[in-house]
Amino acid sequence: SAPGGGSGDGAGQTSLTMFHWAGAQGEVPKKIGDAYAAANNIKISYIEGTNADTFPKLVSSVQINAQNPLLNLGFFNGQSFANGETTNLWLPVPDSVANVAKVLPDYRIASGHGAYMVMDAMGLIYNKEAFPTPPTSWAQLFDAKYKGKVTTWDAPAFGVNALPVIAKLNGGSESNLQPGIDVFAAAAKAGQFNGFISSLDQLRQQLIAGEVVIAPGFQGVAEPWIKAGDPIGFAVPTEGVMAFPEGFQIVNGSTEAQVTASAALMNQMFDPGNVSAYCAATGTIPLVEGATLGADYADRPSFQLSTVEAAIKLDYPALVAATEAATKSWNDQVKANI
Amino acid sequence: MTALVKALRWAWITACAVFITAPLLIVLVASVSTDHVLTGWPSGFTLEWIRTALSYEPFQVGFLYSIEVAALATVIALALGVPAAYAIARLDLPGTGLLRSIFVAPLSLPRVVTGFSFFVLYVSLMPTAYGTVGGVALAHVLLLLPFVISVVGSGLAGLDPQLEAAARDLGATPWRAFRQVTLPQIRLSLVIAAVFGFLTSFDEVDTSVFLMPAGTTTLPVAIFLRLEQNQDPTTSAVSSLMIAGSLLLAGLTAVALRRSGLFGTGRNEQKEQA
Amino acid sequence: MTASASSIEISGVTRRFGAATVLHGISLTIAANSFHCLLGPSGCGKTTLMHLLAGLDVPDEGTIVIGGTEHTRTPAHRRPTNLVFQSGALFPHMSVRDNVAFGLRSDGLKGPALRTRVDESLELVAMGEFAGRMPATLSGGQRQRIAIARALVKRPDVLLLDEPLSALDLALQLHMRRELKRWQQETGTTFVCVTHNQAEAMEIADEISVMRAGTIEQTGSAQELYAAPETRFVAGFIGENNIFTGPGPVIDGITFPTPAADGQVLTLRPEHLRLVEAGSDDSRGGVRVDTVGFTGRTIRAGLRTGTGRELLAELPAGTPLTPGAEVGLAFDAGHVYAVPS
Amino acid sequence: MTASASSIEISGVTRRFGAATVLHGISLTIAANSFHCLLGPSGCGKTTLMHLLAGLDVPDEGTIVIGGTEHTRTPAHRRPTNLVFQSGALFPHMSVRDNVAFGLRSDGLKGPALRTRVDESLELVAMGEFAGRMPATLSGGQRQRIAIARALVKRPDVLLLDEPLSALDLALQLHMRRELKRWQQETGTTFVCVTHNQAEAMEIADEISVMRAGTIEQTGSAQELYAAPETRFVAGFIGENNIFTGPGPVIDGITFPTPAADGQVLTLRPEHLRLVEAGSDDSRGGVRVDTVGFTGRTIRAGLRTGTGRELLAELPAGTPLTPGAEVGLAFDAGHVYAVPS
Amino acid sequence: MRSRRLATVLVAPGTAYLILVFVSIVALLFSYSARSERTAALVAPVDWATWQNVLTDAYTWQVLTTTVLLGLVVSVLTVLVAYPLAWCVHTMRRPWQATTMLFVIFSPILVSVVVRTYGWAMLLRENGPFGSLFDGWLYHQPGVIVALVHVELPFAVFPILAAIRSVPPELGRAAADLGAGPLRRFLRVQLPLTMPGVLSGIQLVFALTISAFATPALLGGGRVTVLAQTIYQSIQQLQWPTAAAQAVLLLILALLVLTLFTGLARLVSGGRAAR
Ligand SMILES: Nc1ncnc2c1ncn2[C@@H]1O[C@H](COP(=O)(O)OP(=O)(O)OP(=O)(O)O)[C@@H](O)[C@H]1O
Ligand SMILES: Nc1ncnc2c1ncn2[C@@H]1O[C@H](COP(=O)(O)OP(=O)(O)OP(=O)(O)O)[C@@H](O)[C@H]1O
Ligand SMILES: [Mg+2]
Ligand SMILES: [Mg+2]
Repeated sequence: SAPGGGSGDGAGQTSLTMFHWAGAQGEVPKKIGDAYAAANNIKISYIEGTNADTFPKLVSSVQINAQNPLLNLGFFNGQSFANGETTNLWLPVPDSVANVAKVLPDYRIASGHGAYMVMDAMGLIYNKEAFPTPPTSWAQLFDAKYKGKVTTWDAPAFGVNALPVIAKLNGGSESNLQPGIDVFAAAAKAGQFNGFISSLDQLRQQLIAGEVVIAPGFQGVAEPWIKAGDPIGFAVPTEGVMAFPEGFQIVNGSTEAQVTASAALMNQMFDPGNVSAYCAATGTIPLVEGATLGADYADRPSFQLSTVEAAIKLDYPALVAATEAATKSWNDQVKANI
Repeated sequence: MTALVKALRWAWITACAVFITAPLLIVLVASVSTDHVLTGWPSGFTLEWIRTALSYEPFQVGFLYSIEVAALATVIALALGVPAAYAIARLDLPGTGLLRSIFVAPLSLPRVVTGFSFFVLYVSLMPTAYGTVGGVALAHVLLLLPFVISVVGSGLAGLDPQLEAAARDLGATPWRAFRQVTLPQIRLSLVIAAVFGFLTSFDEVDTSVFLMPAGTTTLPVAIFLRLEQNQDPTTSAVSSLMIAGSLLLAGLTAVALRRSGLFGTGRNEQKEQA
Repeated sequence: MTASASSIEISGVTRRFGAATVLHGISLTIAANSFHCLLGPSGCGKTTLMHLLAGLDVPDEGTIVIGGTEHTRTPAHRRPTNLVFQSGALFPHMSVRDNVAFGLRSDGLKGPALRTRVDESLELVAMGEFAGRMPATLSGGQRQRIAIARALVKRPDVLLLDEPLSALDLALQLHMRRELKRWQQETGTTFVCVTHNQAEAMEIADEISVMRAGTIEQTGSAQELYAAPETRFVAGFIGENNIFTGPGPVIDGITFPTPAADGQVLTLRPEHLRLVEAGSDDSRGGVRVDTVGFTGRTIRAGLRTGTGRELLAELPAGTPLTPGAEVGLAFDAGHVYAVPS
Repeated sequence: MTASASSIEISGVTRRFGAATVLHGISLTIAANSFHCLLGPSGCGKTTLMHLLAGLDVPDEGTIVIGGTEHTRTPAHRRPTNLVFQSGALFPHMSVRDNVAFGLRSDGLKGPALRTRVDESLELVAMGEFAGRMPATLSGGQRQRIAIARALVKRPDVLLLDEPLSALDLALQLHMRRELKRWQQETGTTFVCVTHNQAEAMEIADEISVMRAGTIEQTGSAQELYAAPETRFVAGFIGENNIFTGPGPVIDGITFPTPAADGQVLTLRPEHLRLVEAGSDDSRGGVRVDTVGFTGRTIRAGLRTGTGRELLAELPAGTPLTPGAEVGLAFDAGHVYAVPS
Repeated sequence: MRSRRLATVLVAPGTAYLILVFVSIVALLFSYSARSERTAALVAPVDWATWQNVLTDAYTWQVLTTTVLLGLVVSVLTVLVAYPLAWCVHTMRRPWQATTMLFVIFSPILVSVVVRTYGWAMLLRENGPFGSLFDGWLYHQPGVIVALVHVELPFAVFPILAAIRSVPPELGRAAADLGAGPLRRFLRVQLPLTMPGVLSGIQLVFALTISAFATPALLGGGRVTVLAQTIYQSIQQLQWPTAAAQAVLLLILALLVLTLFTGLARLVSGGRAAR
């Protein structure tokens, strides 16, 4: 069969390929998709995966054959949004997706390519024993008190390793990450880092064991750990969390029928009720008006609209453009000294 | 054997056994401990993770899919690799050393590269192969061939070529001579190559990720995706189940092979003369 | 117990290993139903020739015709031949019985018929009770006998034997010679047998070929080779011989009744030498007794002429001899043969 | 070229493989400086005994003393012995030269001294020009010679040879026998040599032990064994013999001058038989000529008595004989020996 | 000659696959690496800029050096552990002991790599079961090496074991008889004759090590970066040309070292290993 959804309506039936994230993050999209497929005689296949693996696959499939993308509709993060923009990967969201009008104004995409639906908040994850009172500032990552007990992600995962945040707080920006790199480099030289991590379970293990006491991390990731009773906490720094928006994109090269179906499906996804369900399942914060937090999160300050509004928002296109050069500097100045 | 040699021998065996099993024991303990993340002595015993692993649907589906892929890939790799290893080892081909290196070289490509390249090749040249069991298996063959060529090749190197000549002289076709005289003598190498190959294919993530169609995953990919989401001992439990399952399988195989003498008689008889 | 006998015609067969030519255009015809022995010094190419006949190797030049059909390039398993390997080449992973049964199984034989044939063949080499043993636990002679049984049991048209009895004691050798001869006559098989044992060749063979450095020097019956060797090499190789080179009539201090013609040497068999008192009338020259050995029936004396040449004499048992003694050498003129050198 | 010669004392040595006992409490003393041959049928335990002497195997019972020192359990590399393996056991990955040099290098020898010794040893076995070859490219006899050279070059106190000449042609065998004997006498080494060739043993050995099924039947000089065998087995094994079992005086249709005592058998060597006209005065019984073979010097005739017993006669060359002829058997009374059965 | 033809027929299917697949991949990688345009399309204008960048990038060379050194260290260490272990297993008298040990040696490859490294992280931790014995190993080079040796041990033990089993015991005895002590017997007879197995083991381990991604990533703590990681990053960044050039570079080096091993093995074994 063809790699993607293909034009695939030989039998008169439209077939659609949708990409969602793994585990709990796939449950709601899949449920909505199945219901939609059943109701509209559409065949939907699902690609379950991570952004890191699926995005390159998608891009190369389109580069090889622009008429036959690997998938038609997918859930992506801000970085992929920006990345796809540069490779002409996305279609504008059709007008028929009326629900995108409900997305918070701060999180709308100017080009109209895709729409953010939820965001995760990146703040500070910490070991409760080392922090009887939660940390309050991003600067505590570099506090000499925690020498050798800090970690973060290695390059080029700058969307999640706090480099852009630190750069911005030190007078830099997404397109000028050097101030941040300087801070990291100094810290690396001083032996601040226990090492860099490359998987979440590694982070969890190190935090529990106390090898690491503080690290930048997502609320959505920490939530299940906290629920499981780990001695772990999530803190919102006074400078604000970093917003990590996530949403849907329709892929260029899909057939008209596929675009139509994708649009209809996407509209359902952005229905405030469905967004609420998604947030409840994944511990993320809705970016769609009318969506409500689940009972679990309703009274948690870090999930409130205020957090969203105070969040540090990244200029993803700028960050993506700067990544290659920043990676080089990171390797030379930070990694070399760790 | 002198007492010193005996002592050294047992010391080495014990040291190696400890070295090999220590990290695996931790995995085993973690998979039956109540702790989500083991950091010290387990705080309690539970079969919860094992149960979760057994009942998690992507694991079940992935397991069967993985078995299919691994079995197919192993069979193809053996069919392609054994004759090649035989020819390289036995017949006077020029440049055999380089040939062997070339057959092993694909193993040194990072799996992402292999996976990505296969993805590109399939999508652009062989769309029908993409996302099929055969397509994934065919890609895995590239990783399995080195085991077959290398291990079987080294097994063949020690054999006396005159024996096959004797078999042919007695009326055996080259194929029969190979099957009845050469194969039994390199049985150990074949089994090893097959097991290496099977497990490598079974455990392959990066290549598979690029080649799996929508809606399917192999077991290791399913494990990988689950780890992205849940960082709990369920994945350790899968490994524990793998060890237990293989132990069972190995036990059965050993019993079967003992009758045909792989670990048994032949060697011991030779040794008695020593 | 019959097999269609086959003659063998070898024409111009040459075999090279790298730069070395091991067989130089050998031509030889072996009659069907006959027992042919190949005799020659170590390294002269006997095994190489056997492998060519068996189809385990292909000649660089020349043809091999067996039973009227050309077989130069026929692979081993399609030839009507079987070879007893010089090295035995027993399958180490099979029991003695399975080794012997291997060839028959290749032909599709099974069940009691197979078993009978195998047992019969094992009995023939007196190894019946070893059927269940693995080759690694056998002695050298036992292994060799299994190798014979394994080839015999196939009842080929042509049986090739490469030094089949070299590891056996004399009693067993004699027994096996008789058995092989009997088998050959009963089945009408053509036997080609490499041996370094001249007694064996002479006892068993209808015809003998003497090889030397990749060529065949002479082919003929035992008597012919013994009595009328065509070359000096054959004269020296078939039986033992003392060979005298030089114009004569006095060579190495020994006076011969007839001088050697140009390009000829004189030969004298050890059993035709007598020792007499030094300087006596009979004496044709003085020699010193070097070594004295006892063979049972005769005494073998190593002699040394004044010029340092070594001679061998085979004397009746009981001849009194002491090493170091100076004696005279005597012989009848009729026992001196001249052959091309 | 000297080595401290060593005597060997073997006492009560037993060796078992699983349930089978291969050596049954063997005791044997071999004098220092002597050339001792072990003779015995295939599978009687000769190789096993050699391995025990070389330290490649350890007896289950008994002791081995070499040169006055107990060596029963000394590992092979610390014994003053070297073994020429029956199978050769050449190192396949080393050239001929490196094979021969291996033992000397183990002793730390290097440079020109090493080279001289190796070359000398290769010359001794006439393999000098093969020094650079790999064993796989050698013929059977060439391999055997390298095995000899490899052990000889070490100049051990005790040299053990397991059928060292079995793959060589007679001319080379004779040459090698002389060389070995010379070497043994010059260096004063103790040689223990397994052979199935009685002629070889008789020519070369100071003393011979006849083995049978894991025991030693008799030890003595060649003459002793030939003339006065102590057992029927030795009588039949040393040289060829016709053995008559039964109360006598008429056995198998042959009339003997003296009857055999209880527990004895009568022996008659083949060379002591004559064939006469059937029914003539000389004839002591009628036989049929079965086979006629020519050995060069003599004719070997296979005979069959009226009762079907096979006899062997060795007759002067030229005796006219046709297979199938009925003839009379004659012999001198003095040639009949009685030995324990 | 006949055997030549047979050889060709036998090598053909495997080689055909290798040519179809491996050569296509190498050609593809090469084509990717010779373009500056970031497209995965099969054809694109040739441009050597990427090669220039990669070859002049000090960081790439540093990572490449780390990768190859890690490969060498791990493969040598693995063989050093594996050889005696294989011998120990070979000399085990009771079949059940040997079978058990064989299973133990096999067991690491039954455990998924992530889980296995988790086990190692637990073991090597400062407050782990061995206390401070392995201080500074975790998230540093030694930890990566230990974990790699662990998982690649079976790939060395089994070929070596198969080779040891195929050496006629008589040869060792002959060497002993000629006065060679245990060490000499090993170096001059046993080792050369088992060299095909050692070669096979060291080649497999080396190839597996330099392509390893997860173990260095998880246990290297960012301090041990191998080329596989860099390539992975380049792919995630959609920098196909860079990834391809790095992969080709790694492949060339791998081939070089693999062939070097063959030559070394031939040297040790006096010409037999490659047969
Ligand atoms: N593969 C080879 N490469 C080079 N020379 C070889 C090869 N095989 C055999 N020879 C040489 O060819 C010659 C003949 O060998 P062959 O084995 O036929 O001798 P042979 O007559 O059987 O001797 P023997 O009685 O000692 O067994 C020998 O000199 C041997 O060294
Ligand atoms: N490992 C073993 N297991 C069982 N039996 C064995 C083993 N090795 C040897 N034998 C038996 O021991 C007996 C003596 O063997 P050995 O090799 O010493 O005989 P030999 O006298 O050298 O005979 P040959 O002249 O045939 O070489 C033989 O019957 C042989 O089958
Ligand atoms: Mg030969
Ligand atoms: Mg023997």
